[in-house]
Amino acid sequence: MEEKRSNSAGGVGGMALFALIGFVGALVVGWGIFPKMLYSQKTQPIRFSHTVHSQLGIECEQCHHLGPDGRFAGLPSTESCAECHGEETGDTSANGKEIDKFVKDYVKTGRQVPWLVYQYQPDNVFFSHAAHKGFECTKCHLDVAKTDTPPPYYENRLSGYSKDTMKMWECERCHASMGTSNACFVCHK
Amino acid sequence: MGLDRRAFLGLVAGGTVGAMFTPIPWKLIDDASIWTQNWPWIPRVPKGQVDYVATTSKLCPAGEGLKIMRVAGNPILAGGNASHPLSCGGVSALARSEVYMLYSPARIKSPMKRNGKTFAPITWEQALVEMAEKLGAAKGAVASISGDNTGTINEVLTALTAKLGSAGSFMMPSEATTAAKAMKLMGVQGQAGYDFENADMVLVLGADIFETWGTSSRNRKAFGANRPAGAKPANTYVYVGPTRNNTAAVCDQWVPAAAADLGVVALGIAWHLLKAGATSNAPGFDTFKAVVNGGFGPEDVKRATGIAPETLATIAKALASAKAPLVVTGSPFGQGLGAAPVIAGMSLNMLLGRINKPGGVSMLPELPSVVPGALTRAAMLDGDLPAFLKGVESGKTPAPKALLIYDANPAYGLPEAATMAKALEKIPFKVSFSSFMDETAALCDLVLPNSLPLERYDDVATPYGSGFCVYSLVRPIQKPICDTKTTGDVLLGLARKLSIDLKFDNFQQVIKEKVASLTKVSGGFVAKDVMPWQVAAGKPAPALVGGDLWKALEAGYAWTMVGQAAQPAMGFAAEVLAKAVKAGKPATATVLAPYAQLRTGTPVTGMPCQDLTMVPDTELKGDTTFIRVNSETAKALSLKKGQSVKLSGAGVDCQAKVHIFESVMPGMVAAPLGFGHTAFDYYSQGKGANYLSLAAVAEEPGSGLSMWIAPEVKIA
Amino acid sequence: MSGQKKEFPITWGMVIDIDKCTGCGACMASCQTENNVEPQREASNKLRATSWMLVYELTNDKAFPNHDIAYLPRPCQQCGNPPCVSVCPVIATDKNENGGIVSQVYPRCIGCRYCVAACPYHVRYFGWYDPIWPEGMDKTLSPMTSVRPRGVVEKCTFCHHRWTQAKDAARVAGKDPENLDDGAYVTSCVQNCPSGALAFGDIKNPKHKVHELVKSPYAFRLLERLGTETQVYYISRREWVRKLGDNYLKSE
Amino acid sequence: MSIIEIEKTWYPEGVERCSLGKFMKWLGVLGVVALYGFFAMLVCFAYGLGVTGLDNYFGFGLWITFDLAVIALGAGAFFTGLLRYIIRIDELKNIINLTVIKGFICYSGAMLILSLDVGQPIRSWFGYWHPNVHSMLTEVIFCITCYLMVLIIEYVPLVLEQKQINKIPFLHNLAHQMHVVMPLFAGIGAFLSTFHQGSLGGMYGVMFARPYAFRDGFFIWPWTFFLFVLSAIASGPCMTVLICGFMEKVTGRKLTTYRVKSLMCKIGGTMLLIYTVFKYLDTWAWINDILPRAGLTFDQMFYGLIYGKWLFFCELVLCLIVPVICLLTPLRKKPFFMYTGAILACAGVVINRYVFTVQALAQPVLPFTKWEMYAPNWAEWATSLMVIAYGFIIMSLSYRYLPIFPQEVGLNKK
Repeated sequence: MEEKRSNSAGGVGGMALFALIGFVGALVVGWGIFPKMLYSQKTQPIRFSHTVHSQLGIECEQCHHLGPDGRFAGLPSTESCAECHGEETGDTSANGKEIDKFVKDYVKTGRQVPWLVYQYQPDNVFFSHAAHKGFECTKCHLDVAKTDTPPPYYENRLSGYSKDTMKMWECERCHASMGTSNACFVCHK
Repeated sequence: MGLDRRAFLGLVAGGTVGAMFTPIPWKLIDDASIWTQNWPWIPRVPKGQVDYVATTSKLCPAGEGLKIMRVAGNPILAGGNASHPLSCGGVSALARSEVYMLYSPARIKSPMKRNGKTFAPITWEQALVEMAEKLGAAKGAVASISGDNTGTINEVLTALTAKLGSAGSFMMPSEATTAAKAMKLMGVQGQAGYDFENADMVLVLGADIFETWGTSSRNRKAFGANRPAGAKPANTYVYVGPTRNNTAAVCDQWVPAAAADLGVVALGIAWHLLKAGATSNAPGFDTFKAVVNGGFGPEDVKRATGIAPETLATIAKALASAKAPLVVTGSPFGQGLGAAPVIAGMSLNMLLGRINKPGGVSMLPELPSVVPGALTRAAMLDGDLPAFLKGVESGKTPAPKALLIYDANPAYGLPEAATMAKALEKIPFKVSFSSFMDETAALCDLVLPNSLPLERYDDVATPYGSGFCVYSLVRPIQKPICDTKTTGDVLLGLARKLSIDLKFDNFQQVIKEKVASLTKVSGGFVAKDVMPWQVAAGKPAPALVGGDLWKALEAGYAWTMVGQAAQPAMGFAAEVLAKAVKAGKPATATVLAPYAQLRTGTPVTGMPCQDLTMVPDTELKGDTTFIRVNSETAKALSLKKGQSVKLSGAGVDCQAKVHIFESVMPGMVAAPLGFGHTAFDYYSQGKGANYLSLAAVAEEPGSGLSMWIAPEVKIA
Repeated sequence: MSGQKKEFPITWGMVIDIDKCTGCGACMASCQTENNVEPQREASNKLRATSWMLVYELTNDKAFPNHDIAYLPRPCQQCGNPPCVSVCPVIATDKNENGGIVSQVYPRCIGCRYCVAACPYHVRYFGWYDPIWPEGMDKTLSPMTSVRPRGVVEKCTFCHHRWTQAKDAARVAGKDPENLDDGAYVTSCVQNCPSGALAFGDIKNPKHKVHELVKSPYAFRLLERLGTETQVYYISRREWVRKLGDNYLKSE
Repeated sequence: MSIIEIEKTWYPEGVERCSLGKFMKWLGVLGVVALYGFFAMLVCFAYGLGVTGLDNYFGFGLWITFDLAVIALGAGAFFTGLLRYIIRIDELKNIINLTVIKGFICYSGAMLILSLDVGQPIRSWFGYWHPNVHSMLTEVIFCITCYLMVLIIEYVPLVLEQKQINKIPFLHNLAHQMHVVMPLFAGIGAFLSTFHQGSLGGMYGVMFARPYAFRDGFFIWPWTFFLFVLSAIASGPCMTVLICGFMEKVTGRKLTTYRVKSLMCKIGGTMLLIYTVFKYLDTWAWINDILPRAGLTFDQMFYGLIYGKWLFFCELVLCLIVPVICLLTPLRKKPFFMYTGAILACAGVVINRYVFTVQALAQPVLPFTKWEMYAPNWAEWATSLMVIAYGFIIMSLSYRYLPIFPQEVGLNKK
């Protein structure tokens, strides 16, 4: 009986100490490690250099433009890339190798490049580029124009979406500030 | 020991509390719920540039022009093409299926050769060699069946058959077969074309013009166009037939009459017209008059059909007083009608002076054929497939050594299924070009899958019922998904192997040539701003700029031509009527009144995957189909609602459940067609029964044509 | 309690001429594929089958030969005062956008089916199982609408995606996306109906055909006396058909 | 000390309990049922609700009926709590514990079923994060979850009073403190519970396009809101008595005095009387106002056998008038009448919840649609049974090890 009480007394102190340790530990894990663990990192199938192309004076709109019906054409097809990169160059420079890889794997096989699009919205979201023409692309998109190597693509291991996919509250905030409707079907389909 | 336990508890407690102040629980809860909208096993929708291309529906007999929506080059949706005269923006449930049927589970993935009970895949080369050898051996006794009423492919098929020594080139029986026979007997050439657009009073004898008869989508558009919603209709439609089917449902009047009595009704109306002084200088008028007055007075008709004299009198008056009356005759289920009723119906048009008039009937000329040695459509339609196969079965006709089956499913789509199957068994070597594993393909020795319409070049030339000559293009808008080939190419390749010269190397050339030939036809034009019926009504036809025709067709416009071929005078063929149309006693036995609907597909397509949803549970419930009788008949046969019954006829039994439906004539048993497939996929297989198999084939006196318009059935 | 009608400058409405409907089912076929509804193997259990657009067979309940039938296509009625919206606990369905189309947001829906219970028109369908397409057929899915996982409620949206497309087209053409021409935006069923029995447009816009049609003496709406204020109108010159649009006491 | 001996030391002070073996058998049986239900539950989660008998006509079925019934009968907890702690009817302390446990069982069970019933359980928290304040169901989600916590808080001290646990000073004090603040929770509980009992009724009353269920009301609350509250607090106490009586039958020991039970029944009966009055008024208004307005007649609300009028009369006569008489007249002194009354009262509420859930949906509002049938299938039955089994298990354990019945010792003195 005696011993038990003393035990409990000391125990309570120890308990508090360990509790503190647990508390701090949790914070470290939660803020430090967890966010990294949540996303898997992927690299683009082809190391496409936007800088090289923009230095050649190619306008963004040449590859990324609106269709006649106002729908965004999105990414250029293998065919349109092949207009310039139709044949293997045999060039041994890093870029040259990458080009040949593209030609070999996609132009020759006629496949489309499975680009990882940082901003793709879920299927259930409708986004009209025509309606947002007034804005700078970089207001929502990563500014890849100045990248020689495309930035890594982070995929949420749980939800499967890109880390850069704009969250609904962000869309809503901007719509609200612009006085645009936030009705469900303005964006959802 | 106690200490440790508590320490641990502390650690856990602290950790838990701490975690609450980190993103872990909250982010996880959020992402988990986001995961539920992105489940990996739920298909993603395709991304890519959207565009629209035009083609024509080949699966649907109505031949609608289509606008196909594509994403990144892949077809997604088939919609109506507003600028196509046979669509005017509308599509049937069947035409809508053109896209997704590309991936139908019933598709045949590659050429196959029978070995024993099953099939083994083979290469196209092997297939050609095999076929060349077998057909070479079968020379002189090669027959062919085509289910395609409108394609130039028939020219290649029949030419090849002829060169191999034809034992007959047949077309699957349809409205066109009957009509062709009737026209032949009336001494005219060409295909009867009905100008609904300009008619203001239409008497429909049997024909399900808004569902299965002819250019049904265009018919409906023409019907609707003159009926502004909620306002007084600018046209009148009267339907005569055994049930209030989809057509009768929207007609201004339904006159119940047995399918067997359509001729009687027509002549009954003729009696009134003649009495009112209608006359004609066409050959055989006097005999006709004699026949009509001889046995088709109001009382005779009443006795035979139960139709009150005043009913027909009113209709006759309405026809006579209408500006542009039109009489159209056909089978309530799209086949099996004799020639006589069509003649009888047509004679009404003659009495009313409706031949080659706006809103009337014109005998549309055939488009020039391009393959040397090919049969004309008229010649093909003249063949009588059921009679032929019955002959083969009974041994009266020698069985052909080889049979080529294109776009046809005779093992399912013909009456007296049992007999026909036996006949097919007697033919040693059978080749099917079907795209789907249908009942016939399952019987064949070689199956050489045809690419689907969206994967091949093909064409649609003046479908039966069209009021004008029309030609539209079917073109490949996607690479074949399976290892299939355009049958046209296969046949031409085969011809080369057998060193038979058919003038063409591939089917696309044939089509190109066909199109080129159209530019030489005078009066032809591309329907863009001016539609053919407007021309029929007197608007000048625009000139055809030859060079652009192919482009125009590719863009989804149709080549059309109005007016009829130069004709010898059309005769009444009264002697045929005298023999075939009898105002006798009404049938005492129970008569089957089948009805067909495009949503259940054709014998060739089977049940389109999406269409089961469209079938009401009064037609199919679980795996049982329903027959429809009215309460009077039900009482007479002591049938209860929902009761399971067995129907017997032509030596075949079919299961069914009973649905009480008052809009069926007494003594009639309405039964849906298009069910009871034994082949195809899980969307078609084992769903209900094939009531067409209950129909026994009889020979029509006077015309000798096979008919099965009003089969008797036993119900137990 | 039954709330008030929600008014919007644009009111998309459908007018269905029952006297022209042959009941062929082309509208249903158009809807299914347009909106990525799976092809259902066993669709004869109508209590489980999903068909945003559904054709009902109406009868005057008389015996032969006085019997008559009519076909009534039934999309979502897009009620001006929707019974389904106020009951949703998570705002997965709402009527808050110009045009008055009742929205249904699948990623928000928790699948409680309260809206299914509240809707007297049975336009709401629940995902009882995950949707399955035959192998390869998912390549023909439309990008305009999303695929629903099991466990959420779905319904006709008047092909809302076609409206957004029409607005985009207008923007590019420099036209006013809020004032579309008649026919610039029509639903899939309306576009493909072979009989032209269906009409669609802005009921409030005098330049649109439906604006006049809804005033027809033969026009009626389903269950008007419940105060749902639907945006789908039916037209029939047959009185018995119009009578079937609502419940009436013997005395009425 | 053998396990048998140790186990004995866990019993409440001075009571007898059946042998451990016997108890284990009892638990075993219940366990089997529960496991079967659990299996059904997993099937539902794995394949979706297609495995149930529900369909697009009957989005609500056995599960919702079960939930509503269970929650109504569980209402004894908050109401008795209210009377005991706020109104201070001291005598009720002898049965309050039982009502708390019953409440806990009913609500946790209902929650379990609800998580099954929603198509996307992982999203259920949306009810909090994206609430639609106009939806009665939102109110239900709020109140039920909150009230479940209250019930837990009320249940915990009972657990802590277990002989062995109570030896730990910290927990002993904790239990004591909690008892002190119990009136507060009783108050909160009463508030929450009243509200969601009401909003459950409101759920149906607001369906203005479903004439069978629709009701006018006061401010935003349809009459069903108040009727559901009344019927719940009427049947709740009766249910408690039934459970108590049942336990006495099973254990063969007296657990409370007849006086207490009788008092509970009197309370229930009184509430039932009030409910009856309003229910009749409501029904009258429904038949003579709501239905005619919708162009429908009373007869059109019934069909065939399962949807026949007999149910209606069962609910409104057999299960209202009769129990009121049994429970509010001297008849109550006779156990037979008291229990019959209690049973009928509870049955009436169950019928009421059933017709509002199923018949309201079966009744065809569109003139060209017809009555449809609904039959729950194995998956729904199994899961519902699981919850019942779960309830029995909790109750058995609590009875065996917790001092629920203050009077037990005294009443069972040899």
